[in-house]
Amino acid sequence: MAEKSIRTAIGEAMRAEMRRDNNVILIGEDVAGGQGCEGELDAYGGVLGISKGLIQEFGADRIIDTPISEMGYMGMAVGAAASGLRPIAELMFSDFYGCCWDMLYNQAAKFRYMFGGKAVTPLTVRTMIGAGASASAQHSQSPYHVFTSLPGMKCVVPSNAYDAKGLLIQAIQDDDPVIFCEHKALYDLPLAASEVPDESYTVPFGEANFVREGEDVTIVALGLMVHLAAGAADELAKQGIGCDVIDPRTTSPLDEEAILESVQNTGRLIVVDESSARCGFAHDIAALVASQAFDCLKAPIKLVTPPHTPVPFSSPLEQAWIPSGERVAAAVLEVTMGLDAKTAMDTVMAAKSAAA
Amino acid sequence: MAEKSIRTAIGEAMRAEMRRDNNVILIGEDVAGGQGCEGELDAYGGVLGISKGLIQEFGADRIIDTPISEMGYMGMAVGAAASGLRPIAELMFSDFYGCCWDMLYNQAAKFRYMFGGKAVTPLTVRTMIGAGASASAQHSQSPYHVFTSLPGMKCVVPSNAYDAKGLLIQAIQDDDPVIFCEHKALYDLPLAASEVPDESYTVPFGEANFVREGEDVTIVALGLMVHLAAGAADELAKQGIGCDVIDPRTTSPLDEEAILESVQNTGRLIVVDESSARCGFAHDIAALVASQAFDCLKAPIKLVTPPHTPVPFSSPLEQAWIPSGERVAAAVLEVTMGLDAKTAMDTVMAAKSAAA
Amino acid sequence: MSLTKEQLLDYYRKMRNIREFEETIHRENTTGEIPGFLHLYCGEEANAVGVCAHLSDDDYIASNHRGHGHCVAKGSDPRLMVMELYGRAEGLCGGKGGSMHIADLDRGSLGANGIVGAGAPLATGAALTQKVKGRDNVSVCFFGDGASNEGYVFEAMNLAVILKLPVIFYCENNGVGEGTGVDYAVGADSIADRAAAFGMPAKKIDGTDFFSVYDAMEEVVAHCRAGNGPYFVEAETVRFYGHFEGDPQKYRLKEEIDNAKLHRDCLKKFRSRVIEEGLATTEEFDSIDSDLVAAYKGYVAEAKQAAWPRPEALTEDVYITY
Amino acid sequence: MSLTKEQLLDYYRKMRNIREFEETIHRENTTGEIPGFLHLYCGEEANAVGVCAHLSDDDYIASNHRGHGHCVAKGSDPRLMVMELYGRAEGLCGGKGGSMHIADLDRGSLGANGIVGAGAPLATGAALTQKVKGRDNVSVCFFGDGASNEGYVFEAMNLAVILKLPVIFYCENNGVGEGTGVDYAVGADSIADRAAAFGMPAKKIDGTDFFSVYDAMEEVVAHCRAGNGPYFVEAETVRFYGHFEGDPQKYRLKEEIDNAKLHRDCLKKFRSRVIEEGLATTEEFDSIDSDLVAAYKGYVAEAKQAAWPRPEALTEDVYITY
Ligand SMILES: Cc1ncc(C[n+]2csc(CCOP(=O)(O)OP(=O)(O)O)c2C)c(N)n1
Ligand SMILES: Cc1ncc(C[n+]2csc(CCOP(=O)(O)OP(=O)(O)O)c2C)c(N)n1
Ligand SMILES: [Mg+2]
Ligand SMILES: [Mg+2]
Repeated sequence: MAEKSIRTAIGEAMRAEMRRDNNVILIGEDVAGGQGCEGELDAYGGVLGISKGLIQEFGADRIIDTPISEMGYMGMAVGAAASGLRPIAELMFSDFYGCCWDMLYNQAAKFRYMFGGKAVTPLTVRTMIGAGASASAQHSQSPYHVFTSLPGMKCVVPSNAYDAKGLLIQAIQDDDPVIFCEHKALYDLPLAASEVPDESYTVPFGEANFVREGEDVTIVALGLMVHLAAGAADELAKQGIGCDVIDPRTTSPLDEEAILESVQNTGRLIVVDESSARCGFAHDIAALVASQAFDCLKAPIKLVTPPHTPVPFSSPLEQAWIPSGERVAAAVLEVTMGLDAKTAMDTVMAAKSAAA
Repeated sequence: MAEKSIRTAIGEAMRAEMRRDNNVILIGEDVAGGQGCEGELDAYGGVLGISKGLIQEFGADRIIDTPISEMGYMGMAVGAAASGLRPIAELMFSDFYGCCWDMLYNQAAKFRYMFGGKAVTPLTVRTMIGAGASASAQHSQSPYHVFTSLPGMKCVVPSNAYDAKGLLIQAIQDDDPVIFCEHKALYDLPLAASEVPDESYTVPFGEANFVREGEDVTIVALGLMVHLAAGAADELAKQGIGCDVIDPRTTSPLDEEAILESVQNTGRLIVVDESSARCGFAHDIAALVASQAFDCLKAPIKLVTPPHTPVPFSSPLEQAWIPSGERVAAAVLEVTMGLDAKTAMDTVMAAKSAAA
Repeated sequence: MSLTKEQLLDYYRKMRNIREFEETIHRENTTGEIPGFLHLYCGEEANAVGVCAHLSDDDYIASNHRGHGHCVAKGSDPRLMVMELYGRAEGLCGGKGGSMHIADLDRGSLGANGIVGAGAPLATGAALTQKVKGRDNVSVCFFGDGASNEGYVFEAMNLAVILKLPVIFYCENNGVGEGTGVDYAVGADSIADRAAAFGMPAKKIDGTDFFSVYDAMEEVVAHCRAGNGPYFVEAETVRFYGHFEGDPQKYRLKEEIDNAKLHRDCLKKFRSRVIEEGLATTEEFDSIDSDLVAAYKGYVAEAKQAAWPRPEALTEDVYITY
Repeated sequence: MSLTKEQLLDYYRKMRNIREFEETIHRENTTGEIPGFLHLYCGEEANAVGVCAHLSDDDYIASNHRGHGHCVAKGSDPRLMVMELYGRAEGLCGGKGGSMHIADLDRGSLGANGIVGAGAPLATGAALTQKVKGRDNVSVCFFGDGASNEGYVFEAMNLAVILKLPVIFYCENNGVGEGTGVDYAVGADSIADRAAAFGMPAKKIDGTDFFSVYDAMEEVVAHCRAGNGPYFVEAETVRFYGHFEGDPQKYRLKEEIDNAKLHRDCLKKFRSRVIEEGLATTEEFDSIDSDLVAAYKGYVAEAKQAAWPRPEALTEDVYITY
């Protein structure tokens, strides 16, 4: 079994499913590339090369490059899903969801309910999320809190290659519509690479992964944030503070039990979340715990989120925008040692410079 | 000063602002009605007749009926706002936001930040929210949690006529983009009617209204929910339980202080919210309190929201979908008397049938 | 006329079925027992029936807010549709959809739709399914003159052309979208002209005449089944009632409506032509009419008594697994 | 030729300014010091300059992801634009926007835009402002062949026609959108043909020839200023570099690019025609070139040393009041 990147894992998942089932197709802008051009077909294979090679194997009937018409092609994917195919629709950047949202919001996600349980809409939307690439305000967002709030839609935010492959295969085989959010900083992040079997396998939805285990604090984190949280937990472990780092993997369905049980042990909760400073995924988890596990709580719940601003371009600002390992560690010190915010952050920074 | 409905109050606000400032225009589908027809112009005045009469006074240059092209006309309104007008754009049902969202999400709300503080985009979007009219899954939603989560956008959810007029005038005069959410069940609800001055006035953003005052529980509620909460509070007052009922009026900016101060007094929080069962406005408030006022909390935070389902059509199902006064009262009994959920609801229902 | 008597009476029965459906709802709605928004199809029946006459259960349609007629024409059971309008458990969608969301996947109906123009991409998707599966089935999107201004309708048209999909964009131009006239809302001289500019053949037909619709669609459906790509049809038609039930229709002149009912009623036109040509008798038509009147009386009576959905239905069928 | 020598050299300087901007970025980007996505306008300069030659600061433009050229042509300070690309505090947008969001409201620029096609509704809105305020200013939306398939571009065109707004839809057809050719993505024979179907006059011009652009736009802008409604222009042009910096461009043949640079370079074409007609000399052109080379060396050196935004800038300018 080889160490593979998330990029590779996602490509493998698509290929495996397309081989298994002729109804699986891929739709999106430049998912092959080169259509209507004089040069090579499959010139892109998706803007990040993830679907490279698929058109060679499966042909242009199943690997469908579209004009730049998000609402049109997303709706086409939804209609295809409701009539017997199992499409993967790629929305290049999740930031573009405002150009096609109705087809997911009012159509795909609601068919089954509105139609009295008779529709089956096995659509998978693959889309890129995340800040950190200097891609600025319209190419760096992570609106999975919006996707999570939509009944009828499932939402996946993988953090490592093994999960990414298994969750994507599950998404494609799943009979409900799913949005699969790929953090652009994870594709080639060594930390996110993992041993990935060449064969097919699924990772079930709604089952959290315990990335680290500890007694003192529960940290819930998704996607890229998992690695920040795990890094902070490792540092804190050296200081004798134990963190349960929980990666829910899917935000909807959500493994509420794993989170509640962990908080029952630790009595403390921190949520690290890139989605939003208001009405975000972090707030959802905080509310879950404050309503269902209140009696176990020994300290305020801490949210480590971006500020309530668009994603800035300039690198120092963008780095300050993204939740950091330091902010996670400081939050842990606040809730375990009762430090105030400033003292906690000073302590973390001091430890960091001592280590360096 | 006369008792007026929200419907009247909103009409008055638009008229007053259009008289005051020639740059104020109204854009939307059938905001007049009758364009291109053989019958009367101004045949609708908005599908609910709210803008009736405006085209007579301000002409077709300022009261602009559009084709059914939400992204196009919303973008037109945004471009007009950024270049010197002060448009009111009507999105008939907020459920249609998925047909025009990019123009608010990536454009209007981000201009000022992306452009380094140099843009001014004084856009007001008026839109209908809310279940209860048997309007089914695509005409009954309240996605203000999504609007609230968008940095750069302000979001208003008025609950009564006085506020509606003052807040809408503030929205139009405000230099930032604002989404103004009108609950369709409130337009003619007698409880939402109030004394409304004929003159112009503003209600400032970010200042909550204390609808009821009490010592035992803080109830945060918006829009239609305010009236359910107030009704429940009145019933509970008879039983000696005092509720602070707080109507934030604007979700962004949010009067955090009012909520935190109240919880400091009561030690208990209930949020009544129609927006969403996941990542909603209720979760935002719960997270605020669980992180900022944890030490005062004496009981679990309770969220009274709809279930995680689309809005059903059939009346009994729809009535069960909408948060009810009984659910609010039961939640209060849970957190004040420590009753379990079932006993609390049984107690409320028993009291209700005793009263009837 | 190439149609047999049986066919003729059958198509008449379908159109009359829709008419009776809508007239019944129009009447019953005044009692306040039918909840929600209602958009009636009266006057436009020739379109739904003339189109669906050429479709099987394996062909798909995507309808719009004014969907009762399309659903009946595509073969959905009107009894269950009436149940649905009353929000009852036995309704076609279990009472959870209502007028604007009546769908019937088994009959190839992707449903009515509350989002104007949304059916265009959806029907294009169903056509993609046919192409990928190598079948000769087609799909039809019904949409209005108002919907013809939605950007995603154009996107769907362009997609259908470049992917050569068997989808028919059937525009029911009744001259008005809510209270806005087509002459105001459409910048081009004609909606059908737009199709040509997306590289798609188009026809403009009389949507108040069943035979005009039937004949045109025979050719159009054959074109699509043969793998020649999409087709656009603009049908000029009329709406007898308001945009929604309760609409005072001030934007229209009373004479306009009266005139339409008198001279452009697709049912009257059908009857008189068929009778004139001696292919069926007034009595035969009348007996169809009275059968339907009786049937709908029954549907309504039954629906009013029928059970509501179980409370648990509220949270069922959001997901298949969760 | 009706242009004066001064005008000619001025327009050349503007085009050359854009070229030098892009070549500088292309070169400097290889050092890894310029963050983010970069879409260069090299080869298309005649369009931005030929269009903006007819505009004042009170006319608006809305640009797209390939916006540097439009911004320079509309009068934004390239020094501050370079600063912006390096993310510095002094940048035109305080370093908070970057390449895809350079805007300059004081110069009538509604900004580059990362959302393909978004400029069309925005520019239509700026035209509405002109109409409501009773001015004779116009607005121009620059967009690509790829963007011409976005539904909201059609919606904007229709709106502009029915409201008779002074907006010019200027389509820079460089034959490709990312890696997808226009012949595949556009179902119609020609993009310009679509305009006609929305009731808008259209012209198809050579976007590699400054004079073709300049002359066409003289007429088009006059048409719009005179209150005759919108206009559509399709300019055939070429993109010298990849879609974004780093794009290996496998979808194109090397000969295609070489050929474009050799025979369709708007700068070369401009120089040789002007020199041929004896209206300016090689030396005059060369001296403009070397001035600009020196200027950009300075901009880059300065930008690399310039201060980063203050940390507080992170949360500033989200709202005007909050
Ligand atoms: C996206 C969207 N915008 C607006 C509406 C409100 N609306 C419902 S029907 C309608 C008019 C549709 O006109 P047309 O397409 O001509 O169909 P007709 O009603 O004439 O059959 C409008 C504006 C909607 N339901 N969805
Ligand atoms: C709504 C949206 N969809 C897709 C993209 C990704 N994207 C950026 S530029 C581009 C191609 C645009 O092509 P064209 O309009 O021809 O402009 P060109 O790059 O050729 O100048 C695409 C697909 C985007 N930024 N926004
Ligand atoms: Mg119509
Ligand atoms: Mg292009």
